[in-house]
Amino acid sequence: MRQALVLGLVAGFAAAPSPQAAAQTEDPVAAEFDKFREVLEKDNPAELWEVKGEQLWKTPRGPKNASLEKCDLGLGPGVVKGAYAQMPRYFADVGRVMDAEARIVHCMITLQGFTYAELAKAPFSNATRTPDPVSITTYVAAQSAGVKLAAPQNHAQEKAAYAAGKEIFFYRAGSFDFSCTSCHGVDGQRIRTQPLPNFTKPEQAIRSVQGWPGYRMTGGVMHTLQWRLNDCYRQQRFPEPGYTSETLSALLTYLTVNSNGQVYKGPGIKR
Amino acid sequence: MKLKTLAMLAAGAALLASCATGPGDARRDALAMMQRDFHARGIAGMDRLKQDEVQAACNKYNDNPPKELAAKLQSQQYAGVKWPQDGKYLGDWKSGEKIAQNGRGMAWNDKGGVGGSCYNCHQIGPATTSFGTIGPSLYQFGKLRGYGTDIQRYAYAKIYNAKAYTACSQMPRFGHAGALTEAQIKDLTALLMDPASPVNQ
Amino acid sequence: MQETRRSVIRAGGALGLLAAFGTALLKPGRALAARNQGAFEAKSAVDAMRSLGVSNAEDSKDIVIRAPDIAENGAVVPMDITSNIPGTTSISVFIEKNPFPYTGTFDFSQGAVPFVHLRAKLGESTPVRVVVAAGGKYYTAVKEVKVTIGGCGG
Amino acid sequence: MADPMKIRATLQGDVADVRVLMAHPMETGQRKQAGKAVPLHFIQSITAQLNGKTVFSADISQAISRNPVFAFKVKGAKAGDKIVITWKDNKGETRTDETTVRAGL
Repeated sequence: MRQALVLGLVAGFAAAPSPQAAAQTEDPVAAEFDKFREVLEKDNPAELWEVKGEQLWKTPRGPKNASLEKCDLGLGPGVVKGAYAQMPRYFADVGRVMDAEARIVHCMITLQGFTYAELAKAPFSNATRTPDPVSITTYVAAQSAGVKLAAPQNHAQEKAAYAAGKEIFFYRAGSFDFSCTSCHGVDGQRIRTQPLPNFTKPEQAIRSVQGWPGYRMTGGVMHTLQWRLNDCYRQQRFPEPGYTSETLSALLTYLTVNSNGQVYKGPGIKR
Repeated sequence: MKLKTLAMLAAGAALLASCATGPGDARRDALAMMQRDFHARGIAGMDRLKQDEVQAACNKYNDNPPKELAAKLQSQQYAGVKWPQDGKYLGDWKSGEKIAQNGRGMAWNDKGGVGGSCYNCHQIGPATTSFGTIGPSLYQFGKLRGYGTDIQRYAYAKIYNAKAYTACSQMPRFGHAGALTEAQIKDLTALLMDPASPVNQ
Repeated sequence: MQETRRSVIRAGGALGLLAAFGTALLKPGRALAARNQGAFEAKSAVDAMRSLGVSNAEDSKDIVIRAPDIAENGAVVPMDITSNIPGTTSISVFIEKNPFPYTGTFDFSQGAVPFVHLRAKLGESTPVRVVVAAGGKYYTAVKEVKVTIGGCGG
Repeated sequence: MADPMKIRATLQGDVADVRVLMAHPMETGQRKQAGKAVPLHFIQSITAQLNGKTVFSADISQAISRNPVFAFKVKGAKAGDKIVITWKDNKGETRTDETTVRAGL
C-alpha cells in the first residue's frame, strides 16, 4: 500500500523539469575535453614507452637470452606491423584466443624463459615502475597505428570467444549489481565529468579500443587494456580477473570485433 | 591445455548450474570461464560472482523483466528494507554531502563500505558541477517533492534498496549490500530532504 | 649566450630585487644563470613577481593563452602561450592557486618565436597568469582554468 | 641513468617547430607512497640550441606535469640544422639529446 502510494508520487514528479536537464543533452564539457584531447595527443608521452618497448622486443633477454623477434603475433614469426589491429585471435599452438598482451606474455614465457608467475605478480604500472609487457604492448600497438581493426571471426573458438565475451559484458553481479553495461550500455551518459561511451554500439565500441595502450594523466603512467579491464572490475566491485586470462581475451574479442573496420590510431592519452 | 580447459569449463558449468537461467552454450562457457579466471582479492570474494534472484532476472531479461516478475521482486526487496531504529529518517546533511562525494567503498582495495558515490551518477548540490548523468538530477529533491514523512521514507528506502522501486535499477542497493550504514543513509536522506540542505535552496 | 638569460627580467626588476634580496641573486656572467629560488618558493603570485622584479605589468591583449576552460585532468593541463608583443624576450607563468604559483620562465633568443607549449599541474580551479618581458617592460594576461573531478572517484 | 628524450623538429616555412618529450617523475614532494612523502625531484632548467646557439631556455618548477612536454619555434632554421636539448634536475642529474631539423610536408 505504502509502496504503491510512493510509486504514484514518484511517477507524478518524474515529469517535473530538472533545473539543469538541458545541460545534459549537449555536453559542452565533453566537447571541451575533446578539443584539448587533440592537443594532448599531438605530443604523447606514450612515445617514450614505444621506444623502450622496441628495445625490449629486440634485445636478447631472460633465462634463454633470446629476443622476441621470433614471437608470432598471428601474422607469422616476427611480424609486428598491423598485428595489434588483428587481435584478439585464435592461436593453434595454445588452443585459445589471445589478446595482444596475453600473446606477448606467452612469447616472453616460451621464447625468453620468464615465468607466468613473475610476469603476473605486479603486472600494472605505478609511479616508479612500468612492467616490461606494458612497454612491449605499447610498441606493438604503435606498429598498427593507422590500420583498420580486423579482429578475426573465422575459427570456431574466435566466434565462441565473441559470444562468451558478450555474456561476460552483460553479466550483472557483485555488491553493487553492476555489469559492464551499467556504465557502457546507454548513449550520452557520463560519470562525474567523464563521458561514457556505449560499447554495445559499433560506432561507440571503438572507444573501448582507441587510445589504448594509453598514457594516463592520473599518475602519469602507461597502461594497457589489461589494466583497464582489471580496474573496471575493481570498480564493478567484482573479485579480480586473472591477468591475461581467457575471460579478458573474450571480453576484448567482443569489444574489438564490435569496432572492426574502424581505424586504430595507436597508443593514446587517457584521463 | 585444451583438455584441461574443457574439463575446467565443465566443472565450472556444474558449479554454476544453480544460478544460470536457461543457459545457452555461450552463457555456460562464459560463466565457467569467469569462475575459473577470477580470484578473491581483499574483501571481494568469489561469492560476488554468484547472482542473486534480482541480478539473475535482470540479466536474463536485459534489465526489462515482465511486469509481474518485476512487481514480485520489488515487493520482496521492499520487505527487506531495515527502517531506522528510532523512526527518524533524517540525519545530518553536512555529513551526507561528504558521503555523497566519496566514491570509495566495497572494492577489493577497500576495507568495506565507505561512501555513496552519489555524485558519480547524480546532480545533487549546486556547488558541485562535476556530477554524472547516469541517474536523474536530485537538485531541489525535497523542494520539488515536499518535505513530508512519506517522501523522507521513500528517499531512505530508495537509498537502502533501489530495487524496491525499480527491479532492475542501475543504482546499487546500498543498505542491502552493507555498503552504507543506517546512520549514513539517514545523512544522505537529510542531504536530499532537509529544508536547510543546499540541495533545497 | 647563457649569460644573457633572464637579463631583461633582471634589468627591469633590479631595483626591486636589490631591495628585497640584496645582490646574491644577481650574478651576471655565470654560465648557468642563478635560479631565482625566492620566486619559486613564494606562496603567492604577487610575492613571486616581487622576487622576480616584475613591476607595473600592463594588461595586454597581445598575449594569447590557449588553455582549456575546463581541464579534463588537473595533473596535465596543456597551454599554448604566444606573445605578439614586439621585442618579447621571455614568458613567465604563474598558476595563482598552486601552493607555489611561479611555474617558470621561458626565454627566447636568436630567432626563437615567443611561443611555448607546456603542460602543468593545477591543484584546483585557478587563474593562470602570464607575464611577458618585452623592451624592458612587462605585460600581463590571465586565463581562468577550471579543474573538475572526473571518473569514478574510487 | 635518465631515459632519452624524444625530440621532433619539423620545418614549416623557415620556422622549425620543435617538440620534446622528457621522461622525468617531476615529483612535487607532496605525493605519498606507502605513507611516506616522496621527496621533491624535478627538472629545474632546460636549454635548447640551434647549431650551437642558445635559442630557448627555461627555469621551471615542480608544477610542470610528470613526463614533461614542451614545444617552441625557431625562425630562420633550415633542414639539417642541429637541435640540442639539455635538462638538469634538482638532484644534479642531467640529460642531453639531439636531432636534426627535418623538412615539413
